[in-house]
Amino acid sequence: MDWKRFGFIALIIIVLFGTVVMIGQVKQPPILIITSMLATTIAVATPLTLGALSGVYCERAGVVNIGIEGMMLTAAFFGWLGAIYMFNVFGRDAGLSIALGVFFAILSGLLMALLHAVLSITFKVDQIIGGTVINILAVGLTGFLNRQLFFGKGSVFGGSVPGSPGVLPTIHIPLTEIFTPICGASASCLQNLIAINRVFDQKPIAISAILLVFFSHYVLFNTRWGLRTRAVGEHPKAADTVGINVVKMRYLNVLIGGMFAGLAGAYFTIESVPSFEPLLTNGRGFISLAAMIFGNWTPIGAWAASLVFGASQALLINMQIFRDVIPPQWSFLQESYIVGLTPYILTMFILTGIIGKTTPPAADGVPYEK
Amino acid sequence: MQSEKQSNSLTRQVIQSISDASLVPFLAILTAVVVGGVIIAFVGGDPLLAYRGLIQGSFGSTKALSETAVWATPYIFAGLAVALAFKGGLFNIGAEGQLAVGAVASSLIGYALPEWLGYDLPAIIHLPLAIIFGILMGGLWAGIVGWLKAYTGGHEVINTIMMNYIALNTTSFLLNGVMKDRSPTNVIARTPLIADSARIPPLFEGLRVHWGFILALLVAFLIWWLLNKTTLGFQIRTVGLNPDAAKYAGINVKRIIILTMVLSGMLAGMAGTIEVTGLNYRHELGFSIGYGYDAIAIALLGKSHPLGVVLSAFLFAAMRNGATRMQFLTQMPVDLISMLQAFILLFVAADAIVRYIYRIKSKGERVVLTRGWGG
Amino acid sequence: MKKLYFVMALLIVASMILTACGAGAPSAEDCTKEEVFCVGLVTDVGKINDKSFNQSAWEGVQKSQADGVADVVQFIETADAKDYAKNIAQFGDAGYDVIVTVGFGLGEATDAAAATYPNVRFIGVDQFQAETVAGVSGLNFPEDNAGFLVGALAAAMSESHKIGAVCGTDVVPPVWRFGEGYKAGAAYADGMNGTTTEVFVVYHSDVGFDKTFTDPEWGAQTAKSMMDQGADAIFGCGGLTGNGAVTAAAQAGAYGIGVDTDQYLTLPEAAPRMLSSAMKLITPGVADLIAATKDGSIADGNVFGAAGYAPFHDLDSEVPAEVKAMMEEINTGLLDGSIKTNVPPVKP
Amino acid sequence: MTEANIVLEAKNITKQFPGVLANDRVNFDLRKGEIHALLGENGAGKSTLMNLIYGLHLPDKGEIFVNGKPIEIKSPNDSIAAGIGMVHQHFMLIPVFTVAENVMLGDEVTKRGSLDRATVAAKINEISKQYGLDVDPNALVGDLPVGLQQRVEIVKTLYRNAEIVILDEPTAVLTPQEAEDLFRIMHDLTARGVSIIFITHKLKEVLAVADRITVMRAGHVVNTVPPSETNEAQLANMMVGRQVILTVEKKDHQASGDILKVENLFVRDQRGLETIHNVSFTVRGGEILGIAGVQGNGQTELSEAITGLRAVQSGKVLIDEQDLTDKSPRFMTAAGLAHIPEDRQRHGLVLSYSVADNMALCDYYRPPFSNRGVIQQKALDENARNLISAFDVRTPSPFVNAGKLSGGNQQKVIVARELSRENVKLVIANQPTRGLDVGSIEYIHSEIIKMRDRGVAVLLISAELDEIMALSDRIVVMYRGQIVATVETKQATREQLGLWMAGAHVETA
Repeated sequence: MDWKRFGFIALIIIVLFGTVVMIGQVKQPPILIITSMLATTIAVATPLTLGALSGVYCERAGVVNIGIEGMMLTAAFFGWLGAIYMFNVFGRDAGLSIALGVFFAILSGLLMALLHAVLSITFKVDQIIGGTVINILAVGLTGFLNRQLFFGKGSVFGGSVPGSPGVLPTIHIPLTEIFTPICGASASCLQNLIAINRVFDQKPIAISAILLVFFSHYVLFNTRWGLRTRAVGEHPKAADTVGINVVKMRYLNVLIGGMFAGLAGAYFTIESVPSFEPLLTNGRGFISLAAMIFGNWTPIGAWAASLVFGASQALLINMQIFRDVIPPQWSFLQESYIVGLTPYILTMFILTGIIGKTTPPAADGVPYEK
Repeated sequence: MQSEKQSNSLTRQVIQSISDASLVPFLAILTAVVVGGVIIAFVGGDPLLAYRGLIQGSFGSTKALSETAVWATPYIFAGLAVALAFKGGLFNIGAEGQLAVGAVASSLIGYALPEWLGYDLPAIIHLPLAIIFGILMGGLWAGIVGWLKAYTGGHEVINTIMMNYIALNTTSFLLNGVMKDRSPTNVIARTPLIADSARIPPLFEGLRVHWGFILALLVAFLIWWLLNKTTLGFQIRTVGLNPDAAKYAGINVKRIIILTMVLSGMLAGMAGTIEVTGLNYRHELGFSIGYGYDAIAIALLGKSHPLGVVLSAFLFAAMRNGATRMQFLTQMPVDLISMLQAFILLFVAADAIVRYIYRIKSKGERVVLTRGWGG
Repeated sequence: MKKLYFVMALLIVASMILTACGAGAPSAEDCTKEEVFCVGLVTDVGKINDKSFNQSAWEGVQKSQADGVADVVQFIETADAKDYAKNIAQFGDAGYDVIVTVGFGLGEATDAAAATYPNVRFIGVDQFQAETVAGVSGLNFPEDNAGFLVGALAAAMSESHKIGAVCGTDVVPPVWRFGEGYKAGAAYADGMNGTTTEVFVVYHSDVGFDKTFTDPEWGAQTAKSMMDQGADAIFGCGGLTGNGAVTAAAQAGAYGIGVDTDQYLTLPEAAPRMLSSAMKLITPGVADLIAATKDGSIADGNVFGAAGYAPFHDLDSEVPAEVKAMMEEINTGLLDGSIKTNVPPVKP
Repeated sequence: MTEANIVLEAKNITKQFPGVLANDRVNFDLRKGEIHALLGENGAGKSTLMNLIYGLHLPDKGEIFVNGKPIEIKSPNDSIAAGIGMVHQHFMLIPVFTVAENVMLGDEVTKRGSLDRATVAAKINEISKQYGLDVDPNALVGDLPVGLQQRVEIVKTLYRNAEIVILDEPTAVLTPQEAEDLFRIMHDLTARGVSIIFITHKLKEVLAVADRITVMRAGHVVNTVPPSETNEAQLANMMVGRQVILTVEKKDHQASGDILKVENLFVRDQRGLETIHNVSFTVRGGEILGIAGVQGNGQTELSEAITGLRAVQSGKVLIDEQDLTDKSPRFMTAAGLAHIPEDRQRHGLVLSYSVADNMALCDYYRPPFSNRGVIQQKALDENARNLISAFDVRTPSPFVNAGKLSGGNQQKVIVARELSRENVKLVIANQPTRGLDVGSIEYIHSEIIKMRDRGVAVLLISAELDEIMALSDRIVVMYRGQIVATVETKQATREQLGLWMAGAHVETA
């Protein structure tokens, strides 16, 4: 484990949380602020984590993926579209439509990844350019279809966006119920318990993102699949000489990466808000990429980095909520344009290598030529 | 006999490589147009009418031609910015941000300088000042990334993306704050109009195309000359093709990386400046959204060659400009243009696909445009 | 390399020849004819189906066609601010009778076009006319009144006495007026009911201008964050960002309050918990002005459209009679001027 | 010669690469328990043949038999299954993996889906005990010295139960003593029934260890002979196709004053590890100083530090008494340094530039090539034409990309550029003949000696002990970043040098 890096990440998160608690405590009890921020952090980090995992799989296998943004956007659109079609056109019930929506999102992420794989592995196109193609294509494709399918001549929905089947439900973990007896009659204890419980009550994609982080970490460093994946990303020729099919391994990992990006896309339109807007991912794919590098190409590291980005977003939101109690000497915290720079400047700082050198897989971005 | 045969096959090789270079972009465009047409038809539109609208809207009248040139002007600068960086082995995704800060700087000089000085400047001083400040700001913005690349190894792709966000946030901050047009009728984030003395005059009365367009063509020529005829260009290309050999050859690689980024940023800043001084006469937030990404496609389609960039900038400008007419005739959404451009880029980048479709053999060597994170 | 450029140049020339051969637009109805009444709409940078002001304005144009006022209706989506003039000119040159331009950004282009096309009536939505320009009618709304109404409603209905508003950037005056009106309304209701309500208003000003109205995910997270801290009514003001907030509120069982139109109808996923909406009636406003153009009663300068609050729909039974009475009282007071929001038109 | 003994047979193998007929109807066989040497120049087709047998490439024509049965080898999987293992010239090891991970890669042992590192480690220990290989399964491969890495490669083949082991140029990276050790291991293996194909271009080794020798030239098999029936001269003749002078002819040297002085030099590599400790030596005008040593003992860092490509931690580099420590490569060139770099494709050339541009790579900024920052194309072309004829570079024209030339001609482009400069006082030649054909080697050797005879100081770095002994007037031996010995060539013996290269410490002779 890279303790220096994780220590730095922990420090940033503590500073971000501490700032808000310090300012907000005149209005809210700290426990409420912290739990609220934690909940926001985890939710904001969810698509970033999944996007970063997508990058980890691709790049550990030696394929640079800057098309995560495009894959997420495409998946968000088609997942939502699929759910709406199932619900409104094919008349499925809401639950099934939502589930199928997730499926369509993952599928479309996979198809975009397939395009990336064909370009970068089969045709050996420069991988960064391949990713750029994906990003531009995703914007055009989703924008065009979103407009044409719902507003174009002959649209089945006749010009208005139909009702969506809703979003994935929150999974309630009954901490409050279990621990209520401990509180006894204390009302404040119960209140805190409810606040803490809220952090754990997350939706399915948010929960699976965390599970997938640990699962991926295990797979990558402790299984045959992981060993081979890392081998083709470090030294594909060496892998080839021991009978590992480099092209196949790279293809499969890019496709897995696409599925992760697809799940991240599903988060936007099927877990968070059931509507699609052009450019809705708003650059979160690029932030994912930064998180992946920040986390030194490991799943747990990428997750920790995503949490930093989540926490800085939570800081931003809370600074506005507590806008009127910000002390004058901290007034710059009111300028959300300036506070909003935190994640970007952090990323650039990390890339300088001052906090431990980030080392990409040796063959990352290099097409394999026999 | 032997040597004659050799030279013969050599000529044939040269001809082959030339026609290769031109054929693939051409066929890529053609293929994209066909694919786009199929999609239009698929969603119930009339592809021929749509394309006719596109062409009418971009070349159909003097006014349309003028508007195409107006669109092409920033595209040429931004495309050259990306192309120059490619030549130096750098991928500048940050033209978007460099353009924005360039526009901010030149609009500030444009409207505020006479105020600060307390008297009006003659155009011969004011206009160049406004342009130069915009260029310098763009160069500085990219230079930061170049410096980080040279001295810390921080990869320019991520850093330019981050700098884009920082640029957009910072310009938002400025345009909503100190630089906002305070006139009571204004409600949006934009600067006051720049002084007349900081404006580039139009080329023809009644048309919007301005001298900035001619400047863009001149700069394209200048960049070509710089890259191919000067020692600086030789250094940039050497660092781009083989940084190890460049170091061995006594080239200060770090300096050239920074310089390439600065030059690239200056060109991108120029794209922003030219829009402020030649067209909008002010900086309005968000006016340039997407130019930086279009510039990547333009540079790739033009194979990073300045003349290629000019031509592909024209093509993209024509498509963007013609979109209005196309919409009017067919109600096809503007996004169709983005999609067409993505297909063109796809087929240019993956020339193997085009070669496969049209059964063209490849003999050329692969040109490495970017390197992985490690490089 | 020369051949490459030759081929590309050839392509451009070929396309120009193709243009020359191509005939004009095959329009079913000729707008240049006196008897054909045509209405064109130019959007601000954005989509016609933005579920916000572009869409509402277009629905107004469509309504005028359905009402038999307009014979031909057409829109052009603006993709880039520098195309404003050109997009307006498309309609102007085609002989349209009314051109609706949506958003403050088109204000200058609209004024300029009015001089070029003196026979065309321009309707500028959200374009406040500081000076009267011949041929231009600016359609404006008192957003602060609408915000005031729902603010008072939220304060009266909140059990936790904490309410929130999630808005697009405060740089856009209508958005700012909604938000500040909301605060003022809550304070007014507190004064009437003797309560103290805490109001969280958050503007999405931390991102670029292009994203502030189109970030539902951010809206949802912000709303959740407010609800985590106790808010039980969320007003979403500002395009899709606000929609995200309202939807998230409704899903969490809090009250959602929509904006612009009656969002009970446009946000089905939030409908069951949609308390009301701060309405700015663009659609009827646009349709009325088009009709006024046809019958010749339209005037240059500012026209003020209606603002109000939407029905309670599904939650009608939850709203106590005294709250309903209070709302009617405030609404009347705002209309007759006896209640003032004290919100200036632009953020100072 | 009974058929039953033959474990591997390749018949009529033909392989065409773009522009090269790499293997032309090649026949080759291997008997059980023998060491069969495959000898040939660089580019003779040895490696191609082995890559075909190992399944890295597919033959155009021909058949391969293992134990008398025809088998189709489409990928390394097939050859591994047939009991073939290969130790590549450039090791196929992943530096960030442990020995165990490297060994098991592709043939992993898992327990409930998880890698079973313990079982693999036990097996590695067993193999390494059996053959005296002595490798630690838990070490990171990147931390191991080259000799041990080679053993890991051998363990990899044995772990897969290889009966046939191909060793591709295994001694290139070893000291003579380490090579002896390898030969012992090879004999151990053959004693246990393993058959070995031993690829090399070193005549002495072949005669010492092989049971049979097959010589290849230009894609053909020239002949197969037992070592008892041949000698070095005959083998060299077969390899090259003409009489080869095995010794380099040179006059006695007339050393003048010190040109290059290196004093107490300390240098770090890119990982921050100190790779050069306190190195001092001098090179006099008119003398060739050879630096002998196994690859990876600091030679690369040393030459980079002297030529200005790498920062010096402490110490001094002086040319003609002028302190040039840490000066830029450009400054060094101006001061009279000519540098033939170790990796010609990475450092020496821009492959997609024309020959003419490459010939001015270091001087483009100076007149006559440049005039106030503008490149003078005519001067560039004229310079190229002159050098092409003077140094006999075989190229269709000066405008052809350097990448299109053969390795020998690429190296001649560099040599022409560097040695033709007027102010040259010092030549640093790092591995100047690696991977070249004999003709080019002879040519480059003669050019280096010409420079020496002109009174220029020459620092020659080579891992080929024969090259060092043939060219140098004086030899220093490097081991782990230090100079362990300095000796006049006339007093040096291979054995003694080998001991020094392996770290045996002695006082300067």
